[in-house]
Amino acid sequence: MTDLFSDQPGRLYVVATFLPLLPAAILIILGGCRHLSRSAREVSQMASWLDRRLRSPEVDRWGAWLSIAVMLLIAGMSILGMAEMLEFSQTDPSRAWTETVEWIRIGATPAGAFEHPTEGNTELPKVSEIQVIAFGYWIDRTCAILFAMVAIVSSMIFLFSLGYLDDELGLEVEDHLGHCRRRGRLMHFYVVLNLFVFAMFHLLIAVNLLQVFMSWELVGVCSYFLISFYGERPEAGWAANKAFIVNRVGDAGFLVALAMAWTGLQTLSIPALNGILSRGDLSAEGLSSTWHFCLALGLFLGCVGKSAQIPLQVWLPDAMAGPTPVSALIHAATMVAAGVYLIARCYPMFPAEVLLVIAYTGCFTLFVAATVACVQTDIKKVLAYSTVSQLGYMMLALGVGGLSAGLFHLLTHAFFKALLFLGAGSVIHALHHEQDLRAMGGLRQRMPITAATMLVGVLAISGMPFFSGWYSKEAILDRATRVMLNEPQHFLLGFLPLLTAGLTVYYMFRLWFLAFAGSPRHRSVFEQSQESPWVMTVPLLVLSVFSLGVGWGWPIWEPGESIVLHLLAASESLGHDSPLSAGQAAAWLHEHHGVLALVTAGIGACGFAVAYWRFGRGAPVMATVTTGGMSRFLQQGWYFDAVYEAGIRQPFQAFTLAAARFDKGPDDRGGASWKSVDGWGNSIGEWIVRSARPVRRWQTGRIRGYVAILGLTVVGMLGMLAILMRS
Amino acid sequence: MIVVDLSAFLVLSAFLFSCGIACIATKRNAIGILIGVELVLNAANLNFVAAARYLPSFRLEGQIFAIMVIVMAAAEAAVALAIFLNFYHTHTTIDVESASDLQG
Amino acid sequence: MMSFETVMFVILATLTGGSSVAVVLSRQMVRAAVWLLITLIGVSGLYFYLGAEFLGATQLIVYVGGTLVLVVFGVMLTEPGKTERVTVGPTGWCLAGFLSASMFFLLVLVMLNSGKSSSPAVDKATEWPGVGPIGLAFLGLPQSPNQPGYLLPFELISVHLLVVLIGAAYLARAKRKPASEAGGTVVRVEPVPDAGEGESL
Amino acid sequence: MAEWFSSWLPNGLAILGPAFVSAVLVVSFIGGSALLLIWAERKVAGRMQDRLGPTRVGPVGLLQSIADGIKLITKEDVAPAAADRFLFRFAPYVAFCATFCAFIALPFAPEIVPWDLSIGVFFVLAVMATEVFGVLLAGYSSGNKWSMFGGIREAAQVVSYEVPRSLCVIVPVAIAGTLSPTEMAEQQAGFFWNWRIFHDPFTFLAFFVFFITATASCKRAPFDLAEAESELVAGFHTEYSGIRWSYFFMAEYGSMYAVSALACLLYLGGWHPGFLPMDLRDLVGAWLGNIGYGCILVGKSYCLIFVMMWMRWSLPRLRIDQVMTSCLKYFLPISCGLLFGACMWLLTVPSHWAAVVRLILAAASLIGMVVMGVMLLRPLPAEGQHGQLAGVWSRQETVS
Repeated sequence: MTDLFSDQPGRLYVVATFLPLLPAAILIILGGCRHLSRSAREVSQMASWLDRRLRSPEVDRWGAWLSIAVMLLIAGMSILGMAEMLEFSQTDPSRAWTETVEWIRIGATPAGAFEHPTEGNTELPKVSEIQVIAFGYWIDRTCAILFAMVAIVSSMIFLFSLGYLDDELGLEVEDHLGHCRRRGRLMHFYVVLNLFVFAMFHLLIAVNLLQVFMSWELVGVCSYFLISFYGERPEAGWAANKAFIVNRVGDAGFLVALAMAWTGLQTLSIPALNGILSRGDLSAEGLSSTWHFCLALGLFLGCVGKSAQIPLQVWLPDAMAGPTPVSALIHAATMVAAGVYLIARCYPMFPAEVLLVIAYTGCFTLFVAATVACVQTDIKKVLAYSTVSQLGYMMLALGVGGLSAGLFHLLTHAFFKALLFLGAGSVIHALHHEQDLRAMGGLRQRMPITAATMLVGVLAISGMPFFSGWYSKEAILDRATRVMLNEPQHFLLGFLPLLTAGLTVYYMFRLWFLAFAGSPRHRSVFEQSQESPWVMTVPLLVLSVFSLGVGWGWPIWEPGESIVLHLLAASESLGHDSPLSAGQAAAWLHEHHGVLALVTAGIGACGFAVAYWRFGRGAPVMATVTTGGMSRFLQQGWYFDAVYEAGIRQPFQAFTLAAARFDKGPDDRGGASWKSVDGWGNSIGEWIVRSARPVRRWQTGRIRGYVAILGLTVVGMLGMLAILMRS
Repeated sequence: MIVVDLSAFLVLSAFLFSCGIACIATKRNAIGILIGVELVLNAANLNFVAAARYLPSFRLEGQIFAIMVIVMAAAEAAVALAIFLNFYHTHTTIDVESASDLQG
Repeated sequence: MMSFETVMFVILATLTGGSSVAVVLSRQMVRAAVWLLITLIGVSGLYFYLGAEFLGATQLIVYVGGTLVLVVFGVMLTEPGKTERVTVGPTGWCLAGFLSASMFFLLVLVMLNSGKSSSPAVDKATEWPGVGPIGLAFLGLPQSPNQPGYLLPFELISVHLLVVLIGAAYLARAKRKPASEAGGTVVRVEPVPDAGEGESL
Repeated sequence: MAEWFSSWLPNGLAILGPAFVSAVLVVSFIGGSALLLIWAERKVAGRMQDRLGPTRVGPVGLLQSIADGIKLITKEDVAPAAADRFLFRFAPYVAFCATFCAFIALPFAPEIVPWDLSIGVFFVLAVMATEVFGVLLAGYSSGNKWSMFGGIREAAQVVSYEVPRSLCVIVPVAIAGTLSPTEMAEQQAGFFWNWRIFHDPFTFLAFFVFFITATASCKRAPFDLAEAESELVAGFHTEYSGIRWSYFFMAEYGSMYAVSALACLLYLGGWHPGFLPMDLRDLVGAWLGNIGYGCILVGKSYCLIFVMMWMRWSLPRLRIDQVMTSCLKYFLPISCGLLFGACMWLLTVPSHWAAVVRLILAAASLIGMVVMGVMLLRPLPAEGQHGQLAGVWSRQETVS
């Protein structure tokens, strides 16, 4: 099979990208047949036979297994492809497979195309330079590695969601929160999931920004569908809308950047743009540095929207209304990481100033999210805020020039965050949709595997040595502290990450202790919980293995020696070094990196101690949540939602209502008609009618009256004629 | 000794014309108006023929116009009568005063 | 003494004028129609006096034989009830009188002023296009070089007449009145009494 | 005649003089012929019904119509109360004037013609159109329903029959190329096969259609709806009596003569006897020639009038709708067809062929006339079966 792709290995990835569409199409057709046969079952005999066959849950299960099988096939292909890629780019890390086909030809109409050739110029009109948007793929080392990560995580989540959504299999589903009875939607779930995976892969391998933007939107749409999976629940609907709208705000920036790139440089291909923009001065193309700054800022705004950074992070916690595997796949591993991946992909485009902006955004995001996560009571909300915090770390890493550190953290985070979410999912599934930590406690006796795998995840995220989180976080902290020491005015960039590392350990262990340690707080909840089936626990085990071992390298205790980090770092030479990370302080720290490791371990230990002290031994229900002023401030997510609500939505709505009133004019309440546009229109109409009424009276309908008038006018005219002719 | 020439005929047709207008203005009966119209048309015809007689250049056209007018008058009378019949059919009277349905 | 022509003219003129005044003054419609008949015959006589024999004959056959018969038929079919008044009230008469008098006076005034084209004393018997030239002119075969043919008007007017007559026939066809079949009496539509005008013109 | 008068009368009156004389002549002719025709009608009707007709007054009843005339004149002038007096009196004059005017343009002989109009034929048609007005007024003004219905029916019939009649007049006019009756008669000089009737089959048929429609427009014979005794008492002139009634009768007989004279002028060779190759006037001088021609024309007209009377007493009366449908649905298309045929004949058929057809037609009709004459004038068998009428009825028994 490999010789099929021998000459163009990149095509393997293209096939992998389009493969998920196959099960999606099949499921759609199946769903259509089921619907048609159900509605026509009385009418035709064949339809009723088909309906009996299609109605059984087996069909849904069969569809799910098809999707899982396809995902596993893709995972295999991606690993094979990654190996091929690594071997291919062994000598020169920046080598990549790329192939483009002409998609849209926007040719300036050739001069004189429309005048038919006169005798003078017989030769064809000169064709002026045609602008072309090429459609294709560009796969380099980072793309291959991330492609593999997404494939593996997706397949695990596909497998897990079969178990998690087993109650959707039945024909009649009782939705307590949505207060309604409806048909099972598993097939619908898998169709959209496949669609999402296709969009994600396409985003990873896209060569030009327009392709990226298309899959960017498709991913947003799929997240909208999946969040509103439990559509009957009001909060699900609102969350889906919020997510989509906030993403759109970010996409607006992305679109502006796209437009500037096209008008300025007449090309959207990422490698081409990287080549042009990496030179720094654009005087050759007649473009100013502010133009460059705005372009980069636009791109970053798109990523802020998608990766839920500080101004636009409000949608992610609400997105937890969707089913947990969705949160795991989309709102932890893949989609939110797309923003970071895009910046990494177009890293040379970003001037130093924008990188600084990225760094500071990431820094504030990680700190705010961490503080809010500490006071959350809903298990998924805690994980959501921790995701936002970790994304802040990645943005910070990119901001301070640690391209490979950021990407490596993206990779490891994908694994252990997926693990944590799936663990939470299995807990929720076991407790029959109970998500509140205050109701849990002591679950480790009933759900040992979930507890153990969750513990691995918690250790990984809190940066426990020898766990994958430690290697990637160390790489980032190393960069950050170097900046702090090197540029004292940016000390925050170094100090906040260190502080937040401790906070991360605190809220992760708080979660674990509340959920699994101590004695159960709600007897009824505890009674009904039991370990999840194998379909859910196998993915947990696989992911825990990955989140444990992905970061390892030889010698194992040396954080800088992670194999994957080296693979990623090799391609970093492509990007220019950020000024922040150079300087003599960096050199001093290099020798004494051991000092940094000690400092982070100390902070981590403090966090663990506080968490254990408060929750380790099974805290009572009331103690779990402090009700002080500070905690309410944190619970509200630093009042971001309130600010947006009061600052943007309400004034805007007030304005629109006023405009509507102004336009539609006073309803039955009366009021001066001149106030509204309709009023003006109506008043003009009335004025015309009023002025026409006297004229109407002349039309008496009596013919002789008309004749008389006619006669009189003729007499008048003749009189004038006579007078005129008299002279 | 009045010499009979064009102006005499013009005066006569003017007289006919004003009689026609008077008839239209005074008759309440629809057919009275039709008769008035016939008078007016005859006045016009008389002018044509008189002009044809006394102006050599107008010799042929006068008669042709006159014939045209006569034919048109016949057609017009036919249609008018059909309309009056229909009106009589619905209103049982052809008094013009009662035909004021098309008022403003 | 007046020559024979003027005598004939005066006779015919008084005949036509007098009967047209009678048309205006007559109270009953049939009387008006009869006076119109006399007017038309008078006008036909004038045509013969002017030498346009063909036109006189056409006037007789079309106007008197066709149009007037139609008018009389119309009068007979829509016999006004005894109560209905055929003519208008006094104000109507005044207005009509003023209108026609002023019209006549002004027309005469205008004619006399514009009467510069004193007509040459053309002998009545000089060449006067008989039926032949009219027929040829109608068929678009001009006798004198600059004479335009009148074929198109001829065609137009014949088609027009055809269409009008078919339309009139259709319009006046004997309609089965539903009321009459059902034996119901003919409903007389009361005209809406205008509040304002009393005896209007 | 005009020159002769102008010699001794002042110029103004010079025109009036001949006009007056010819008017008197025409009125007297109409009066005389009316009386004669009334007598003839009654005699012919009698003979046809196997009875004698008027015999008492005068040698053969000749004075009978004069006696009637005197009776009518002495009758009291009665008008119905409901009648519209003015119109009632005015109607007969309109009818009579119309017929009288028709004679203005009708020539009796080459020189004996009251007013030789260049559009004589058209003028006759035009004037006869105004006659319908008399009927209408009479019907309307006599105030009773029967006369009203009679008047309207009569008007409808006459107006609609005018159209086919005019078309049949146009056929010979188109062939002759002129509207003046004298010229048309001159063209038919010579032997009887020069008559226009034998010109081509279309004109041959056109004559018969013309004759039928003419009788209809004179309100005679099978089409006499106006005074259909059985239904409308006496039609539009029920209320008339005395001299007014006689005006109507004179109008009727006058228009009968006018129509048949027109037929003779258009189709039957006018004043030419048909067997005299040369011009009569050369033989016996101008005056006698003219009078001779006049007599021939009057004679022919009387023959046609005899045929009308003959039709009257042998054909049943038509219903009003039959009359109208026959006019609109049969006579009109036929006359259009004949006109079209005649024109085509003129355009296409070469002259020698036309002459041959002319001779064939003439011979055929001559033979037809002879045979009919022999049939009619054969002596009837003296005795009839016992108790049966002699004459035609008896012959059928022998046949069966």
